[in-house]
Amino acid sequence: MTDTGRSYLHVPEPSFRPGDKPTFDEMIIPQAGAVRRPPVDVHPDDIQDLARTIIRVMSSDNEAVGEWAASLTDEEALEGLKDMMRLRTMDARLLRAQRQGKTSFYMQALGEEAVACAFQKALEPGDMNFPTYRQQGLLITSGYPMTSMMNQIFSNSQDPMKGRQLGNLYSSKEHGFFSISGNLATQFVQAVGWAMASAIEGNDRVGVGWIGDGSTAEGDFHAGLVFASTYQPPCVLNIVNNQWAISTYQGIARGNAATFASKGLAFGLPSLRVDGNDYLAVHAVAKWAIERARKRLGPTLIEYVTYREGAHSTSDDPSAYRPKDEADGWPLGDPIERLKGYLIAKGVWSEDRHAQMASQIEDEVAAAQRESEAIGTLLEGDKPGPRDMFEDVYEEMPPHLREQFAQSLKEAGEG
Amino acid sequence: MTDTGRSYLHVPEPSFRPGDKPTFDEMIIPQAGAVRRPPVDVHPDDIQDLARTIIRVMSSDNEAVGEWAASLTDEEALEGLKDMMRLRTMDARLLRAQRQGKTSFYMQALGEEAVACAFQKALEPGDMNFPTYRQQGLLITSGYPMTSMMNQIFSNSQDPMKGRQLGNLYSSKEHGFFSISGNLATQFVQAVGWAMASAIEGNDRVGVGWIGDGSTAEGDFHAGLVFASTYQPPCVLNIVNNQWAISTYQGIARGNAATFASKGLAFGLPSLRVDGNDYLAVHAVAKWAIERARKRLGPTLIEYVTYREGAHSTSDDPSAYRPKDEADGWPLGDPIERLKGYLIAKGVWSEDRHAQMASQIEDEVAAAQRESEAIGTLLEGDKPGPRDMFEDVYEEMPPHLREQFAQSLKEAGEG
Amino acid sequence: MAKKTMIEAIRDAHHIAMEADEKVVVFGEDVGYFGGVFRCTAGLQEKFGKARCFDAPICEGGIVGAAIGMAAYGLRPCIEIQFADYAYPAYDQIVSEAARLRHRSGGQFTAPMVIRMPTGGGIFGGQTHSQSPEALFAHVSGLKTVIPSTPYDAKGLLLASIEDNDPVIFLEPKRLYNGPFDGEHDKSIVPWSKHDDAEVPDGHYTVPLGKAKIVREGKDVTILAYGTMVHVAKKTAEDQGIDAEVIDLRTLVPLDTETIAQSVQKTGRCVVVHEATRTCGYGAELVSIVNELCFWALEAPVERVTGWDTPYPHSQEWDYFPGPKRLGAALNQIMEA
Amino acid sequence: MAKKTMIEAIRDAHHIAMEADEKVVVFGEDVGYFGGVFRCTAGLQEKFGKARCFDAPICEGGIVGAAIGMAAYGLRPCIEIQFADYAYPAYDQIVSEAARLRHRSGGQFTAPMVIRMPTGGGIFGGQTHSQSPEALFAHVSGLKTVIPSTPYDAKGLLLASIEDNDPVIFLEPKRLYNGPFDGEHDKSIVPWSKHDDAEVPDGHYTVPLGKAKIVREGKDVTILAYGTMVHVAKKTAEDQGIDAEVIDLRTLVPLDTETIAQSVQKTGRCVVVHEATRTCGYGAELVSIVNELCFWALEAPVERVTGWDTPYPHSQEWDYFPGPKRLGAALNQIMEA
Ligand SMILES: Cc1ncc(C[n+]2csc(CCOP(=O)(O)OP(=O)(O)O)c2C)c(N)n1
Ligand SMILES: Cc1ncc(C[n+]2csc(CCOP(=O)(O)OP(=O)(O)O)c2C)c(N)n1
Ligand SMILES: [Mg+2]
Ligand SMILES: [Mg+2]
Repeated sequence: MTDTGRSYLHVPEPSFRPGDKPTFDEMIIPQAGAVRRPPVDVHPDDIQDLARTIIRVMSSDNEAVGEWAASLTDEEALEGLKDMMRLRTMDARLLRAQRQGKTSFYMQALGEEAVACAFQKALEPGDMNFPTYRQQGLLITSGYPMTSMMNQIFSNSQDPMKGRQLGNLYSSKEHGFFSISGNLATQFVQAVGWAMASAIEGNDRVGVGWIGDGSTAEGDFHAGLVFASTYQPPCVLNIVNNQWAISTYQGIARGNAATFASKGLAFGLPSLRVDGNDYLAVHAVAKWAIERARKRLGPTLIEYVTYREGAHSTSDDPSAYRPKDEADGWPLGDPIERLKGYLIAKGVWSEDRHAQMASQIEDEVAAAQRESEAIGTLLEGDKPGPRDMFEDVYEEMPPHLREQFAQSLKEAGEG
Repeated sequence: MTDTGRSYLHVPEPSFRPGDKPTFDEMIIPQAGAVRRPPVDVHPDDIQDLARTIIRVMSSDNEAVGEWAASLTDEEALEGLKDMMRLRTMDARLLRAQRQGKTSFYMQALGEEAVACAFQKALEPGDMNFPTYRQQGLLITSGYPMTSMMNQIFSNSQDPMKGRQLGNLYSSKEHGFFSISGNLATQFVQAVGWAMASAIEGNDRVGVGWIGDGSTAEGDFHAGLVFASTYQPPCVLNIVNNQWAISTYQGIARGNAATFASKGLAFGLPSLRVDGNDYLAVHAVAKWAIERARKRLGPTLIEYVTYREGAHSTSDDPSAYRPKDEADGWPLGDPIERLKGYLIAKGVWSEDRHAQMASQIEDEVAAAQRESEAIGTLLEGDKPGPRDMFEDVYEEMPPHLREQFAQSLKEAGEG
Repeated sequence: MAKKTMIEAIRDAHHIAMEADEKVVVFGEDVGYFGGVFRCTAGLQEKFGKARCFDAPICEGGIVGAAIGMAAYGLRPCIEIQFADYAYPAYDQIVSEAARLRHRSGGQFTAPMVIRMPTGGGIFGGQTHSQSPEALFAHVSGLKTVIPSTPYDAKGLLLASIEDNDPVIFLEPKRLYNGPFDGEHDKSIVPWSKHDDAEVPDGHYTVPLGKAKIVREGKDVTILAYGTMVHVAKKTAEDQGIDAEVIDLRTLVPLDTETIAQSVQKTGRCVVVHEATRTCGYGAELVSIVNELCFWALEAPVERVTGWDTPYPHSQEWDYFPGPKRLGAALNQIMEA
Repeated sequence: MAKKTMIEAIRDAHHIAMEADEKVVVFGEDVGYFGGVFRCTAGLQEKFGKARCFDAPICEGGIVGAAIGMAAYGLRPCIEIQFADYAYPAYDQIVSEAARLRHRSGGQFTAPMVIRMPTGGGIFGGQTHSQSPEALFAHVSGLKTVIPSTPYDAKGLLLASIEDNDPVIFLEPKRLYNGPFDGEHDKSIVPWSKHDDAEVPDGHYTVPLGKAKIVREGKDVTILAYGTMVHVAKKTAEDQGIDAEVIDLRTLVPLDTETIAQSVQKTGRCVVVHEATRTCGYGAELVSIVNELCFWALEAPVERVTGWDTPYPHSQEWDYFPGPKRLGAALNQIMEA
């Protein structure tokens, strides 16, 4: 073996780039129902295979099959369908609003609605999510008012974040939704710390960490797993693998690992991989992990296999780095279509009722938007002011901030 | 399941604390020779078991057995014995020198000499270690002059680090020994970056990362594994598990993971666990991993199971946190005694020759120390000065440093 | 001569540096195939191959750490941190490692590398896409800190930084990427395509590190500025009809104290401006230096015009940003003193 | 009243805080069974159990991140970073998370927590056991930064910090842990056991954050100091027979500008001292504030006496350390101006 002078750095590449005809033939997708459901007190070593497969419930015949089926009643599944539709409708409208200049920036969850919506359905009041910017489904499902979300998107005077945060970086303590950070991965270990507090206090509240496939490369992901593994607090750690991190495909963060879920094996954590576009499967796995946590059996790591159908954000155009029609070939389908198909097949839903609900939701979301826009949008109407910028830096405004606040009022001609 | 208000945070504890009678009965130690030696181009998935066992070569009968045996000639093994003895002798003398106030601080490698000494023996010129402070064995083995080490320990005018660094934080580019940082774990990913450069340049030089069991908790450990897994550069990543991180036993960093080596499985890296007190086993495994790297087959993670026999540093007193006699029970024995026993059993060494060599080494080290002390020690003799502090902050001293330098000379009465 | 935006100028510098020296490698989040979220590295992977320009995992600590290893090997990494706000996870690698390597190894190992990062606000990016952390780098010995205000300087300073043998923090004011900005957010601006400072010569040239530039001569007051604030300063001086001398520092460490001192000795008055948070900002250092060098010439206290000591807000962006109004008020005050 | 070392005072504060409020939890590297490498948390695990005082993995980012989660839950973590030099891996969690949480969540979530860390040099610790990074925290809005100089203050400030509802960076000058230190490294020192400032009352008391203390009254020049340098300042003033007023700032953010301004208005002269690297150090902020508040009263430029802009060296420790000689020269110079 001698030096060749020729580079041999291995740089992983997605199989397809713009201009290529994308397929997902290489993806190994087990049949729905094929993967067993172990008891919640199983030893992590005995389910290592679950980190390398995909747990699925809804079959191609629109049936719920296997040991993970039946975690929800039909009514609950219907609520889930509605949650996802509301989310998608809201995303679409706010995307348009951004194009109209009513907000600076927006990020949608298109194609991955099932993950957050179904997970939240398995939580209880008192539990706490530490979400990323693509989990607005948690808020929708937990009943956070859509107008509050929009008030934040439009940064108007009713914005609960008082104009301080980007629109998508929501927070609602009441709804178990921790304030989102713009810095990736930081909150993964905070979720573990929150759950440690639950254990220290002898409570049964569950902390939930969320992270994207790309962000698992951050050191804070590791920190979260180390602390979870060591202190075994009641938490669930969720990796949303939507295949992309802006323009970077998941292979850059995953490297030579088989799956993201398998990262948990290095920490002795039960690690599961689930079809993220299968509402029923997401819910069933979430319920399993939450039950483990609540029974004080320790943390679980879950990878949700899904696909980011839209652009990363309104600042992004994915046609520059992936085939335009890649989404069409995504083999796990669309979460709304699949749940709808299941409910229709079951005879508790119909195309007509679906269409009717869609238009109801459209009205509902439009009404919320009107209400919110009437208050104000980024550049028009009632807005947060300098006081909102100076408050809450500390519990009490210290002298130097009081002075700067006074100066800012003078600058604004109000001093 | 209801809140009890009673804490249930799991805080791992070592089995024994001061006052307890320590045993290592729970440790599973395979027979020497029991673990197979796969071909270097094996698929990582096919050797996952090697991350959970212990590769051993020297049997209790002092024989080298199994597929990992015979990587060294008798002469080489004898050199290894001598390296370890020199290291231990130097450590002991410098420990005393610290107590005599000739240096501020010292860290010995007592009980874990085989790890660095045997690993270095498998490297070639042009390769580069990114060591921690307990790998002085690399320098000893690669022929770095002992007086240079001592000059640094004594911070005298011949200190190659010019008084800037703590004594143990050596650096020798020539000897493939990267400058040690006082901040833990940072260099693990630097080693990977160095190896990436080797790949980019089309060279076959191997980068070697070193880290302690406790330090694997740092985010930079994760960063190193992510980059190694993704870019598959020619590197070997070494975890020295000496059971302790100052007062903290390895279970706090390891958590619920089976072993430290198994961390590599989450990244699709071949991950091996080896008896760190078995010079022959360490060398054989090192050789295997270095061959893989040099053949462009990618990185390997290795855990060395050893025991920190002494205090963490001269600032530490382990009797406060572990049984005084814990070291006596360490089941993997002493690396020097074991290699000596093997060589004697093989008929190429004897107690007499050993005693003779020990006294030769004592003389050699004492001579080096005299030479070095004659130049100066921390508070006496020839010392680095302010100029050495101001130089090398940048390639050229910028104006503000020139000014400060001038001021410092004035302060010292030389300006 | 062709006019270029700051992005085009930076891209140009990359191409020239990589062509001239095959040791130059470029990596960072989204910089490979896509060419960076701000497009500063577009075309590099195609031209120089994946081994010299590639995507990195989202791990700033790893990006900087790996670059240090490469630099120690003998390469010259020029890496991108997607936003300066995301340099914090790499802070330890930057300040404890890159900045210290030459010194602590007795000169055996060095870390010639450039860490590029978009800095500053004015794009409604909220608190994690708007910060100006220059003081956090300037405080660290062993680092050089550079910040251009024009396409011409961006190219010349970047080339000088890549050729420098010390680690350089290269802050790119993102509000200037696609056009200059004088702080009047509600008015339209002359685009770079019509702007004099956008004349960027083809081929190789450098702007030396450590040399400030007087971008407007004046007799009555000295304004010390860098990055976006250079344009705000020029505009404010013009609008208010104040005979201000505006100095674009260009390099914060090492600092061109000579140019500063000469100017303040002449004018007797000085205002320091930056977008960053006020307390312990780089402005404090400038005030100290002016006082140390020019105290006896000062006819009024040196004023600081800065962002407030709050997180960078989203919708109150223009209440936070130290625009012509804030600077104008300070200029008036100092001229009256 | 009992005399205590600074370590004993800090330990005492921990015991009192944990007894008074079961929400207070303590963790960090080696702080559990062993009680910390400097013994500041000795006895806590035994008394309060492993759920309230425990060892953490060597992962400063995780330690701070977990503490933020706990604080958001409703606990009051008081955590130890083993050396201030090792806060950098946690820097992102500190500045982007703990410091921002209250503001960015519209006040919904808060991070009441104390991050303790030994700071400063003087113990032959070399560059990674000696740094003084206070400026890197003071620049960050949302953090409070505290640094005691005596056992009495250490206990009172630590209790006040634990009871504070904002994140507090609590810097403990490690050279003062076991005895005061006036910078005369080659002479022996009065130990805390014989020192007035070591009188530490039993039981609960607080020293309020944001209040400086005049530790020596004087008319001719004001010395602004904190931590170890307070003792150096007092000693130097005495030795040189200069009628200096020495102010111990105690809290860097929020800063007691009133006490500072009053003093400098009176003395007309000011010297600022710290051990940290000079450029962009906290001293620059102090110089700026004094100039802003007292310019017209100043009879000489404010002087900075600081560590050099080099890494903290090992064997040249006393060439680096701003001891009585460096401060004395500055005092002489300013008195002559
Ligand atoms: C620390 C940090 N680094 C970089 C960024 C810039 N950034 C924002 S989103 C993103 C991609 C994240 O990808 P992934 O984790 O897969 O989440 P997804 O967007 O797919 O939901 C990047 C790099 C950031 N916000 N924070
Ligand atoms: C970033 C950082 N955090 C903390 C420390 C303090 N420290 C020095 S050595 C040590 C223990 C390291 O244990 P381990 O990694 O097991 O290595 P060992 O000492 O056993 O060889 C600690 C906590 C440090 N040097 N750097
Ligand atoms: Mg993603
Ligand atoms: Mg160890």
